[in-house]
Amino acid sequence: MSETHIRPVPFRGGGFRPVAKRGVGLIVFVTLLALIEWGTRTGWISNLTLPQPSDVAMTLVDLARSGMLWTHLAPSLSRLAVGAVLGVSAGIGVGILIGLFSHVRAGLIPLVAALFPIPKIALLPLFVIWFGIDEASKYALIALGTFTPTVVATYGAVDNVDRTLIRMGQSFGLSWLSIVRKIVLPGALPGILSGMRVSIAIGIILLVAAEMLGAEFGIGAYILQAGALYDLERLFAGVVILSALGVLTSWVIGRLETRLLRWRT
Amino acid sequence: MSETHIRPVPFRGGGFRPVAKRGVGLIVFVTLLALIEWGTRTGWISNLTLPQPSDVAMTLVDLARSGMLWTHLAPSLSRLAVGAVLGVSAGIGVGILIGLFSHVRAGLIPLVAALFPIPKIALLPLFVIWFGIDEASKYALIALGTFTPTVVATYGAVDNVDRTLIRMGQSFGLSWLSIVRKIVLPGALPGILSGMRVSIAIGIILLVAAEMLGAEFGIGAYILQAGALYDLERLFAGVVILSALGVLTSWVIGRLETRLLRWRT
Amino acid sequence: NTAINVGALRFTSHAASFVAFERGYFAEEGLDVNFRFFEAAQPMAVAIASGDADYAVTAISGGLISLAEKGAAKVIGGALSEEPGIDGQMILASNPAFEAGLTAPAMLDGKSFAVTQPGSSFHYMGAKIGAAESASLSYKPLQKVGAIIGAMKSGQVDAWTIVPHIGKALVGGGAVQQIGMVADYLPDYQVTTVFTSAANAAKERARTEAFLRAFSRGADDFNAALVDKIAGEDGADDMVKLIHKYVYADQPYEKASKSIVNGAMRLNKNASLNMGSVSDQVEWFKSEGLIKDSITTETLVDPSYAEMT
Amino acid sequence: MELTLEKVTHRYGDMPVLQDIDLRIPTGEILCIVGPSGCGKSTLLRLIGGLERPDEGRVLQDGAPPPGCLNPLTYVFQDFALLPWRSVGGNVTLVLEDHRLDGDERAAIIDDVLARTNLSAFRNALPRQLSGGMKQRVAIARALAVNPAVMLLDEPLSALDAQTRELLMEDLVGLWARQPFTAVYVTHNLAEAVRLGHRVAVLSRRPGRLREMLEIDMPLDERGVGDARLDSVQQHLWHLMKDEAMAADQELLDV
Amino acid sequence: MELTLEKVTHRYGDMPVLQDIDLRIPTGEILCIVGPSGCGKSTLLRLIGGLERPDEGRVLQDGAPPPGCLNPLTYVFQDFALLPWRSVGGNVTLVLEDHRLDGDERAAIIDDVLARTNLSAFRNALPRQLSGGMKQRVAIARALAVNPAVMLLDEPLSALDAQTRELLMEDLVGLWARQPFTAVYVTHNLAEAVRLGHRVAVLSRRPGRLREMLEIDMPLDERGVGDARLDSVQQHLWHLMKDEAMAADQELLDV
Ligand SMILES: Nc1ncnc2c1ncn2[C@@H]1O[C@H](COP(=O)(O)OP(=O)(O)OP(=O)(O)O)[C@@H](O)[C@H]1O
Ligand SMILES: Nc1ncnc2c1ncn2[C@@H]1O[C@H](COP(=O)(O)OP(=O)(O)OP(=O)(O)O)[C@@H](O)[C@H]1O
Ligand SMILES: [Mg+2]
Ligand SMILES: [Mg+2]
Repeated sequence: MSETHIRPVPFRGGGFRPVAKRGVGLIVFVTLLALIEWGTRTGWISNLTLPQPSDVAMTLVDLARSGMLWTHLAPSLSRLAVGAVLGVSAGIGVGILIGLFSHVRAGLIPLVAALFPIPKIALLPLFVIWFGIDEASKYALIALGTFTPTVVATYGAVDNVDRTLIRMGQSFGLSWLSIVRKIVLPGALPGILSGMRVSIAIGIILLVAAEMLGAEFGIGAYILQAGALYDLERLFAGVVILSALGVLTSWVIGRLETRLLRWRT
Repeated sequence: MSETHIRPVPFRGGGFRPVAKRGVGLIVFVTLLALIEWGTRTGWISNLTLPQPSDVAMTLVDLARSGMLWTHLAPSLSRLAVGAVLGVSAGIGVGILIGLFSHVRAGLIPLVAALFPIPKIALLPLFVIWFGIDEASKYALIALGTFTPTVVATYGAVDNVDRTLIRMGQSFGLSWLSIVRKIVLPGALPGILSGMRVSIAIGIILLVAAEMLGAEFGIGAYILQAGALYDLERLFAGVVILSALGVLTSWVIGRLETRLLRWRT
Repeated sequence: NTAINVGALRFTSHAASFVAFERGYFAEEGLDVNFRFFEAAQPMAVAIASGDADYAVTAISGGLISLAEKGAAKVIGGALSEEPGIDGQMILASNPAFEAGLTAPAMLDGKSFAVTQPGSSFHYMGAKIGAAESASLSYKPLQKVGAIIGAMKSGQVDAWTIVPHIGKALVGGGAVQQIGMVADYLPDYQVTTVFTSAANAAKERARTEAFLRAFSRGADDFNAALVDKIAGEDGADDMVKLIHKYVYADQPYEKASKSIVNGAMRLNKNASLNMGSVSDQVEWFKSEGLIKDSITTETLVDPSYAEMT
Repeated sequence: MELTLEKVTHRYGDMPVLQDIDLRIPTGEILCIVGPSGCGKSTLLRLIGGLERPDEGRVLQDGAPPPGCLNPLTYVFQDFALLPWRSVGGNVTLVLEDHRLDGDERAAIIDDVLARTNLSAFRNALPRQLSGGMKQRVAIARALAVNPAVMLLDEPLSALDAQTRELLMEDLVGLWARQPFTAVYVTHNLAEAVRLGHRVAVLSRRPGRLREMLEIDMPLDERGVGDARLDSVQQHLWHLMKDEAMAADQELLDV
Repeated sequence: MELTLEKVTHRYGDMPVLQDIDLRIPTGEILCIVGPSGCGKSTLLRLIGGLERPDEGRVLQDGAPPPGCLNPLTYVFQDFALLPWRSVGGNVTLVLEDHRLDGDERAAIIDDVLARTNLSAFRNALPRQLSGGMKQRVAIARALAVNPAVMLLDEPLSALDAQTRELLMEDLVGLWARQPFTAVYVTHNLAEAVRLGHRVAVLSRRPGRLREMLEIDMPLDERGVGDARLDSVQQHLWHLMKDEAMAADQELLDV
């Protein structure tokens, strides 16, 4: 009788811990592309709506073969690099000042908050007057676009540095500069890096806006030109390049994080 | 002799806790405006570089008086509202699915990552074909722009929900739906709200891009027209309106946070 | 030799500069010309103001007038103009609108009309045609010619005006229908003008005159070869080949030459400027509230360089 | 209702965490489990409560849960696991919401458990307003609300300061004295184990095996600070474990 | 070097936290400070070490710090306060970097303090690889490296589990036995206080006042678990504090 009552304890745990499986992502991608390919080939998707993925791939191959890929990529990359380096480094500098000094904080936070929602394309005509139509205005636009999010991320990161570590530094009589260099900056690094992810994504997005201004070559100019001609293959080829660029820089920052932040759990 | 050795323990704490003082921000703002006003009046700043702040203010006043402010603001606000509601709610939905199900996560995260760095203005010509030149394409553009950051913020928030709370729910035999509704969603709310801050800022920025397409009225259209006419007063008036809109929505979300998240320390 | 920057769009209407450069007319005047190419007219006007370009050719737009009002730019001569009898800008209707009865400009009332931006030359033409037919139009700003073409093809806007080399290709492909000519409504329309910075106009007289002389020689060659067709087949071919270096360079010659020939419109002789058309345009901008009321043609034009007709 | 563990073995990846654990949890007694850091105590508790499945062996329940029992195996967690967005009352209600109870029943249960844990006055307070001790009292009230057959407590006092720990230990003894419950009580703290355990199971270092089982047959409410017999049991336990505790402490975690 | 507190009073905003504290910290002794939660113990320690300025009264130091002392008043924190991005060695070096020492001197100091805390083998480990007990040993090594005149310890063991706490208490006793140091040791744990304190100061609830000062004249290394005399002191302390501890626990925090 009692034997019939003996039974294993029911299991009720597990779940709520989704894991990303690499393969599935690829499969979804490939399926999606295959579907579009099939749709465009059969005409079920009109060629005004989407280009044939294989045509886009061909366009990319041609672009690479003819060397034009590099012709367009090189100026864009250098604009992105110079602009982002300027914007991010200024942003980190200002962010740290905001994080450390009450007066700077009080003066600049409202300014940055007001600057943040200004669409950079709206300022394009001004940028021509301020910086000319050459590279300077492109650098400036990308720098401005990356500056504000970097500032916000950086001062947030400085604010989040564990105050007990700072009190520890003071209690051992470390100088102000030592505390900033050895405690505040390394402690803010994770936040700064994750802010950089967003900033650089914004930088890539702004490439197109920047190259609205008198750029003959560049991925943004290529896309704009394709858009003007309603050449969907080239338009998508350009978009694929930008998207790849975004995924790539995000991956690079990921590598940087694992390298610089090995100390994190 | 020993008396001379008695002295107070030196103070070495304090600092590293900057506080924002409201007044200072205002002073910085006013000083900056005054400086520009003075510069433009004396001609030390050319009227090609910056407009006179007082003229911008006058333009704003005229705009408000003539009722044109509302004519431009109303369509922009409705575009922002409809687009953001669509994008944010779809983003929250997809983000929660990604946060809960392994397969959805595996399939969609790479897609979202690839979508993120695509500049939405590049897709404008497509949007015309897909959604026409009327309101639909504007809603779609803003929805797409707010969608990706919301997804990323939401699944991050779901991932960050304290797993011990979920295990607690399971250990008390709560149903799956109860756990999601009563533990996962409220736990993810802070992260979702702070993601919304960013999403809506992006939505505001995209207003200009959205109104590039066949919009007669709207703040973005107003700014674009002013840019085309190189009418700096109106350009800046529009920018001020967008910036104020950004600061305002951020404030509204802040209020929402203090209201909904009273339980936070 | 003095080095100057000349702003240009890769359009046939900018051919005078290309010809003057290729045939050495600029060099003969002692000018080292360096072309700066733009995607659109508006940034080119701003670039003149910022000093990134010295001379350029563009339509009279609200932006140009605003810059003139700020003392940054001056119109010094005329370039492209409409002339009855020569294929000029076309009035187009989208296929669905055409089928629904928009077969002539007289039927434009209540239709939508595509423009790049409010205050652009498209807007002016639409307004003038509308006024003549007493039709009320709704204007759809679409920023880019490419976007407008997309919208016309998919029938999302009803009507548009465009230069002949684009219009003829579209009509030829059956994508849109031609319903009239701009010249019928604006017979002496001064489409584009030569302009420079106010500083150049005031202080660099010798250089500016040299530029205009060379430019006019280029215009004469162009008119002779492609508009009046008095230079013979070979002359026309040479001219097309010359222009092809700059315009449609990424297309094969056969295809490009058709577009170039199609796009040939009269360039004003000796850069003379049709003041009547200019003041009509300025008045229209004022009436639309796009520019300040205090602006007059004197603000815009420096009449001391070219003949004002 | 009694629980029995038969040759329970568990691994995480390649790392064996528990090895051949045989254990009986008799009704109405508190079984304390002590062992060095990382020896698998929490894992064992998760296996007992069905939150994890053993790789080998079985966890069996014998007999039906008592009538009125809503959740036979109920946890109390080290870090309280209170929903911060619900009040004290709301946190207790949470575990009743998925059961079909009418409003009066529910209210009666809540009133009862809040009274038993001296929380009636704090019904509308949010967790953030409570001290650690009060939070853990809420968690205990919540566990009592489902009238469990076996309570599973995972270091319930180790997030509290020493004085609060002392107070809560007295509360637990009081609760047990009024109405004895069955419990498995995992702890690092030998003083707690000898104060609260009817039996104390000592686990070895990872992979955790059952090293010893001590019985302490002194009524809970007669135990107190400075009792010589308890002190000697505690010293015996410390003797057993000191070397392993040192070794566990010195281990590098390779995260 | 001796420290003296004269009528120290402190407030945060309108809330008085400490009231008229008079205290002498004699050389070579460990002074334990116990009191209920939130009574101002940590504040008092911050005032003593110069991290905060008293609103009223004075904290005085009498006499010069001993030769070779790099930082007379040195803290050990409850949560270790190790820089996670520096290795064990790097965390100790940190506090020497701002002082003019030549490389050999610095190396000698580091070798010495790591040896005294049994950390020599962990010199290159990062904090995240260490158990809590090892982390606190690193913090102690760091404090020893500056050869302090007075060590200020704020609940140094309360983030550790009971067994590790026991081990570290033995370590501290060993360190003191080899080379007596002056210390102010704040704790909640009465067992710790009677094991480590030459004198025990009892603070009242907030605003903290000095309620009692007990002297325990038994050598540190003779004290141990289950000693009857210590047990009675501990019970006396618990008796003194229990009501206040309960009241402190029941308080609503209005954050
Ligand atoms: N979900 C998991 N996945 C992988 N390893 C785990 C998991 N949970 C625990 N472990 C590992 O299993 C071992 C035992 O963990 P467990 O938490 O059961 O020990 P414990 O005795 O409760 O430790 P503590 O005294 O620190 O609470 C540890 O080495 C831990 O790192
Ligand atoms: N920087 C501060 N600003 C405002 N109030 C503070 C500050 N630091 C501490 N307090 C308050 O002062 C009181 C005493 O704090 P303190 O940390 O000194 O107490 P404690 O005895 O160390 O408490 P515990 O036992 O919890 O460590 C508490 O009510 C605390 O909330
Ligand atoms: Mg555990
Ligand atoms: Mg404290």
